[in-house]
Amino acid sequence: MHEQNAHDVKEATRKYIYVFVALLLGTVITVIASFIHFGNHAVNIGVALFIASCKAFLVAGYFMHLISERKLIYGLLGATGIFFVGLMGLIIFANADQLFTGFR
Amino acid sequence: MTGHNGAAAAAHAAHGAGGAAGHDDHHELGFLRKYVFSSDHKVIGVQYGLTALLFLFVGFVLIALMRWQLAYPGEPIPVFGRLLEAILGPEVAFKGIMSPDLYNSFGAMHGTIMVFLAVVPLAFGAFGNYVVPLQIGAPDMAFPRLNMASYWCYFLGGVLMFASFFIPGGAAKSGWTSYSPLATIADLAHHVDGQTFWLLGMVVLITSSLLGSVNFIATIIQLRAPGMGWMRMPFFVWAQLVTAFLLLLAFPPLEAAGLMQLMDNIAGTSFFLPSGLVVSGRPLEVSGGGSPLLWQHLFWFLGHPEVYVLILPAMGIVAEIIANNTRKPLFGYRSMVYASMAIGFLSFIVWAHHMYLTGMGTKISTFFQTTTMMISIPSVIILTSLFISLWGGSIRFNTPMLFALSFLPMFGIGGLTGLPLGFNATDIQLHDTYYVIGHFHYVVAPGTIFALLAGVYFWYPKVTGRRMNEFWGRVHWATSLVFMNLVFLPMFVQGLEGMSRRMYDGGATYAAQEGIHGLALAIKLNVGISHAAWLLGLAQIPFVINFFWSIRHGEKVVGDNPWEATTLDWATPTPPPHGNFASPPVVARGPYEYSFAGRKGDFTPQNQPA
Amino acid sequence: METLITKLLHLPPVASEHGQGLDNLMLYVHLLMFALLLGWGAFFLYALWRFRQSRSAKANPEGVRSHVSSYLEVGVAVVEGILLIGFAVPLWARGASFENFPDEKEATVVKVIGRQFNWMAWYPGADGVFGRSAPEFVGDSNPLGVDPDDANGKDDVVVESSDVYAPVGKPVVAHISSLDVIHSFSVKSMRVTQDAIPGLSIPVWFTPTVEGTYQITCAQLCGQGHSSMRGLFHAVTPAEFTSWLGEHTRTSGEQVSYE
Amino acid sequence: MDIPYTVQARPDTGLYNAKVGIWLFLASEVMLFGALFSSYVLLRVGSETWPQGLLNVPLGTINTVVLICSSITVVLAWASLKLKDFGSYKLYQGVTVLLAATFMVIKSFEYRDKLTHYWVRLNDGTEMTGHIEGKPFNWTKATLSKPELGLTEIHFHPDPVPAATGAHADSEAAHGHEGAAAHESLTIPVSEISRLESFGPWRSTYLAIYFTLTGLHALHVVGGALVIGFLWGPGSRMWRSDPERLTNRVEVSGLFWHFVDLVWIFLFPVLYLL
Ligand code: HEA
Ligand code: HEA
Ligand code: CUA
Ligand SMILES: [Cu+2]
Repeated sequence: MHEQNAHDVKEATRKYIYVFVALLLGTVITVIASFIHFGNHAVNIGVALFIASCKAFLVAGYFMHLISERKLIYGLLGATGIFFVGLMGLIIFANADQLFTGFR
Repeated sequence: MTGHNGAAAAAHAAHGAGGAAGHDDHHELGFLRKYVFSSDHKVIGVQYGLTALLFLFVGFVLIALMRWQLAYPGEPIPVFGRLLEAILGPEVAFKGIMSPDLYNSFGAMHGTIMVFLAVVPLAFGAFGNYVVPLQIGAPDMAFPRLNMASYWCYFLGGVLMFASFFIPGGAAKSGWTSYSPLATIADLAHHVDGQTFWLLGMVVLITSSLLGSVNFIATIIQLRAPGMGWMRMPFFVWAQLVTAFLLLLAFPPLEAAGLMQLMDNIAGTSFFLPSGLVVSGRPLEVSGGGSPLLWQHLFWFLGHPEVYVLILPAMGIVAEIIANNTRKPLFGYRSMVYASMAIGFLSFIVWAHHMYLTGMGTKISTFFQTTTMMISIPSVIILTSLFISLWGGSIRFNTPMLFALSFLPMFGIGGLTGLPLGFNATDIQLHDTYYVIGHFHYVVAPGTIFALLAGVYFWYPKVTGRRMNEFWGRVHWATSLVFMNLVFLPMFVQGLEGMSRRMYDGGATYAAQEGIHGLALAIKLNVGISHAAWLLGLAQIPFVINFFWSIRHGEKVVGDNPWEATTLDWATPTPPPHGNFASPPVVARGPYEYSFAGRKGDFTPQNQPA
Repeated sequence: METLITKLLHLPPVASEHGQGLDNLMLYVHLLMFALLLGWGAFFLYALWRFRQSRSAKANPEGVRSHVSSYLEVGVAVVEGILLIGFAVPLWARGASFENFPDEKEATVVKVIGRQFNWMAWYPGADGVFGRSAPEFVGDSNPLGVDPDDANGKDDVVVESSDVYAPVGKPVVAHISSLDVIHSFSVKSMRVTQDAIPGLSIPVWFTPTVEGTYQITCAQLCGQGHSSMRGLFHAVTPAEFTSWLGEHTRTSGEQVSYE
Repeated sequence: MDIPYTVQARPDTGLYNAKVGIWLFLASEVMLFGALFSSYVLLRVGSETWPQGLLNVPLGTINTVVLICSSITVVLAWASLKLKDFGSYKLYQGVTVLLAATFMVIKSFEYRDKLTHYWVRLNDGTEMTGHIEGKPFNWTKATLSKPELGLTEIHFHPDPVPAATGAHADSEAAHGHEGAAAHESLTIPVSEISRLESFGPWRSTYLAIYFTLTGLHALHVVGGALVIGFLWGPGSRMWRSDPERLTNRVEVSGLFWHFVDLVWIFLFPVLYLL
């Protein structure tokens, strides 16, 4: 972030507090959600990961100022994201192709 | 210093305050801070270079001993055999005969040392460190102390790897690929074994290259001199930038895998051990449930990008030297830059072509072989551009150029033989044979090593102020070229005939027998290859002597720019002082303005004002 | 012609149905490689000679202006594409796709299991069904841990001597696996290689066409005995196969007919 | 020449060097933890059973809150420096370090819990899980036969057998393993025991990935706390000579700290709750 003056910083500080509260709420919700049965365990996993992603978004976006970062850093993280998805996706794909098609 | 020509000396006297400060620091430092724990990118580059050359030599010694066993299986190694017995003990070298375990240790360590301790540190650590800041007009790396930490991590990793030869049980012996479960159960007698050292060493080495790559990328992004736009960067810098990204993003998964294998080896976990293992007739007491293929995926996720880490800096060096010695711009500079980015991107999604025979289904293997074929195209583009760059030139055949030129067909042969490996159907026959060994050695040995040697001859005058002897350089080149080919060309024949790699007896078990087709030619070729390999070693003697002799006795260079080059590395005093430039350079033009019509002389340095 | 290809590339003789297709692809790839090697090699040497400094004192910074190189690059890509789609993918699908496998009832089914450092062949016997196996049954005389109480396993045949027998002219479905580390089952003359991975049992299939004895190579580093982990694949007549299997049946006395 | 852009941003990128550096480093960290997460997914998908509710959710929740609190103190510390309020900086960042220590202490209790929980197999093939009286730490069969302990038998408190299967029932049973009062204590002669193992990483793939992921994360916590502690203590002297540079350093160390927090945000549900 590129605040120059004290006013901006104070403004931002208030935002940080909101985010903080949201994160605490998120934590509570995750824990509660994990004790509720959504019928299928996959739904539980989905809900938990969704909440975690929201929290991650808040931390990365506000605490780490990603909301207002430079293009260069977006590019870097974008590339990293692609490779991460490739790593995870292709490994799972390879194993699925191997294990679940017929007898492989 | 003699290297300073008049203009530079004048500029030196008149330069700004910043430069003076840098220079003064330099004088205050004691020996230790100046040469050992230095944070100057040039000193670190030289440290990397010397250490890496030493490991190159170690890697060669290992293979030279193994080649005896391949040529004359079961016979005692003359002279060195007794030495091995004395140093490593009779269990592994009884009466000078190499044991299978020792052969496997040497094989694994040859691969590991060559790749991670010799070639990458030389190409990336040494040349990258020394040349990149000079070529972009920076006073140093962005994070000098991180740079020092990177070197010392590398050094520590090297020490760990080297020390592992001397621990009970010997060094890692499961190939440089360390496939589980073998890596975990190869040495059940020792809890802390060679593999543990290998893994710890790798974790340290990975840390080193992460520090290095963060530093390189930040430096290239942030410290380019005024006017040094992206498309004005020498191709070498581009190659290093892409390399740094490969290291940055491909290495961490191997670090993760290394930690998991370390847990398997010392904490008894089963990340890579499936349920139901029966070792030596006994069920193995582990929890099981792991996946051996997971290790392979994580290893090759690094392993494949790693091979481009080996080749891209080499291509960068060759491009610099070719532009300089043909006295003309590179053909298709921009397409080369884009091609190197394409290689960088694609190299992350081809890894499983090393795993075709692990039981891959049609869909996924089609995906990976398609990407493998796609990645060959940018390589073809770079190589083609370099070939075509020769056309219309005024070619000077000095030693660096001879090595750089030889790189082209050697890499060509290595790259082309990657194609039958890349088609999964033909890989059925060639996988894990000497065809693979031939393929990649053509790329890394006569390919990359030649490029690196070219770089040594080329930048030697900048580092020392003296040239290496030209005559002995040529002798070194000619003999190396001949013997390299004699070593590696027959390997394709061996591979096609069906000789597997990592064979302790050179395939003698599979010799042809009455009524059974088997290896015939391959076993004969082993002897010839081994002799060529030893001669190849001897052929380095002129180089080693030349290298050390020239530091003091080489012909002094006149001026800072002995090759009449255009890039900024030659715009510094020789050798460059702390802080590099006498005055901050300003870039006014592209990297290779050679022989432009209507210019005085046949080259225009990048910092010459428009 | 066919054997010429094999000879030309110095490959081991082909003895399976699909082997020739593989060799053909091998030849085409090598032709592409040679074409590029010779073409660029000639260009390279000529350029070095033509543009050496003593002959070409001043460089021409323009260099080559034609687009021949781009066409060449596209050409290489096209040829690679053809080899890929036309040859490599179908050849692979033959061996790796479930749909293309022969019916196990019509094939010789065998489990080939590697361990440090030999191969074990496990035939299902007359009933065509393998017995159950589990690590807890593993013992010196029962290395695969076949359940002694399982009726399906009673007639099974386990050969520990690294010999695999199969009749010619009939598809062989081999389920490749391993007890300890990764090995690789490779019969070069059959043009078959498959890693033997513990915890997985991976089928390959091929049809031996020429009688003979062929070497089984272990093509994956598996420890200190790796180089000597050789096996023999015996492609025999159906009659020989039946009688061989009979000799090895556990249930002595009654003759096992495998068909 | 001095190295440019150590404090001021480079105009065309808008960033100072260290910021580029830390983001590059974080990118590599994403790949590091990403590979471990991928392994987790793969191992879990490939396994037949996956233990659930082995961990102590309340402790995990508390630790999540601790880390979130430390993240807010880190940003507030940085904001204080921006506002030239050095005193608040010292306060906030001091709290951060304390929170990091709290996290580690709680973590070590969790680890201890696992390593004092046992699985035992008897010679007749019976398998049980539970606690050994006296809560000994990470014993194995080899420990039992050590002469200096002079053991001939152990007193074993088996875990209550879960009544029903399914995620929830399991987890409650496991959480209750201490409280569930008087279940019987078994006296097992040492000679009867064929294998004894604590719930360390060797026990199952799940515990393996749990220890590896949280262990690596804990190393990051320690590393981050050391850096933050340095910038709080001796490193903060730079406030007098080069305040902007110190502010940058605090920002950069903060970025790392938030990343560590971010990893935990995923670790917590993935390992404790699912
Ligand atoms: C620097 C190293 C390097 C490079 C650049 C490459 C490049 C390539 N590699 Fe190689 N490879 C390795 C190092 C390298 N490889 C190593 C170390 C292994 C073995 C690891 C192990 O198992 O231990 C390996 C193994 C390996 C395999 C696995 C084989 C097996 O185990 O079964 C495969 C399969 O697809 C493969 C393919 C390729 C391909 C398609 C390229 C392509 O990128 C090549 C593209 C280049 C070209 C197509 C050349 C173009 C040339 C011209 C156009 C001009 C020609 C002119 C003249 C000759 C004059 N390689
Ligand atoms: C960058 C990588 C690299 C390099 C350069 C080399 C170089 C060489 N390699 Fe190796 N090799 C590998 C990587 C490399 N190798 C890998 C990864 C494997 C697989 C391992 C495995 O199976 O797990 C392998 C395996 C391998 C095998 C197969 C072993 C087996 O399967 O059993 C063989 C066999 O001949 C071989 C030979 C050689 C030879 C003769 C050289 C020669 O080219 C060496 C030439 C070098 C020199 C002659 C030294 C020059 C020395 C100097 C210049 C020193 C100067 C010093 C000072 C100035 C101080 N290598
Ligand atoms: Cu079995 Cu190699
Ligand atoms: Cu590859």
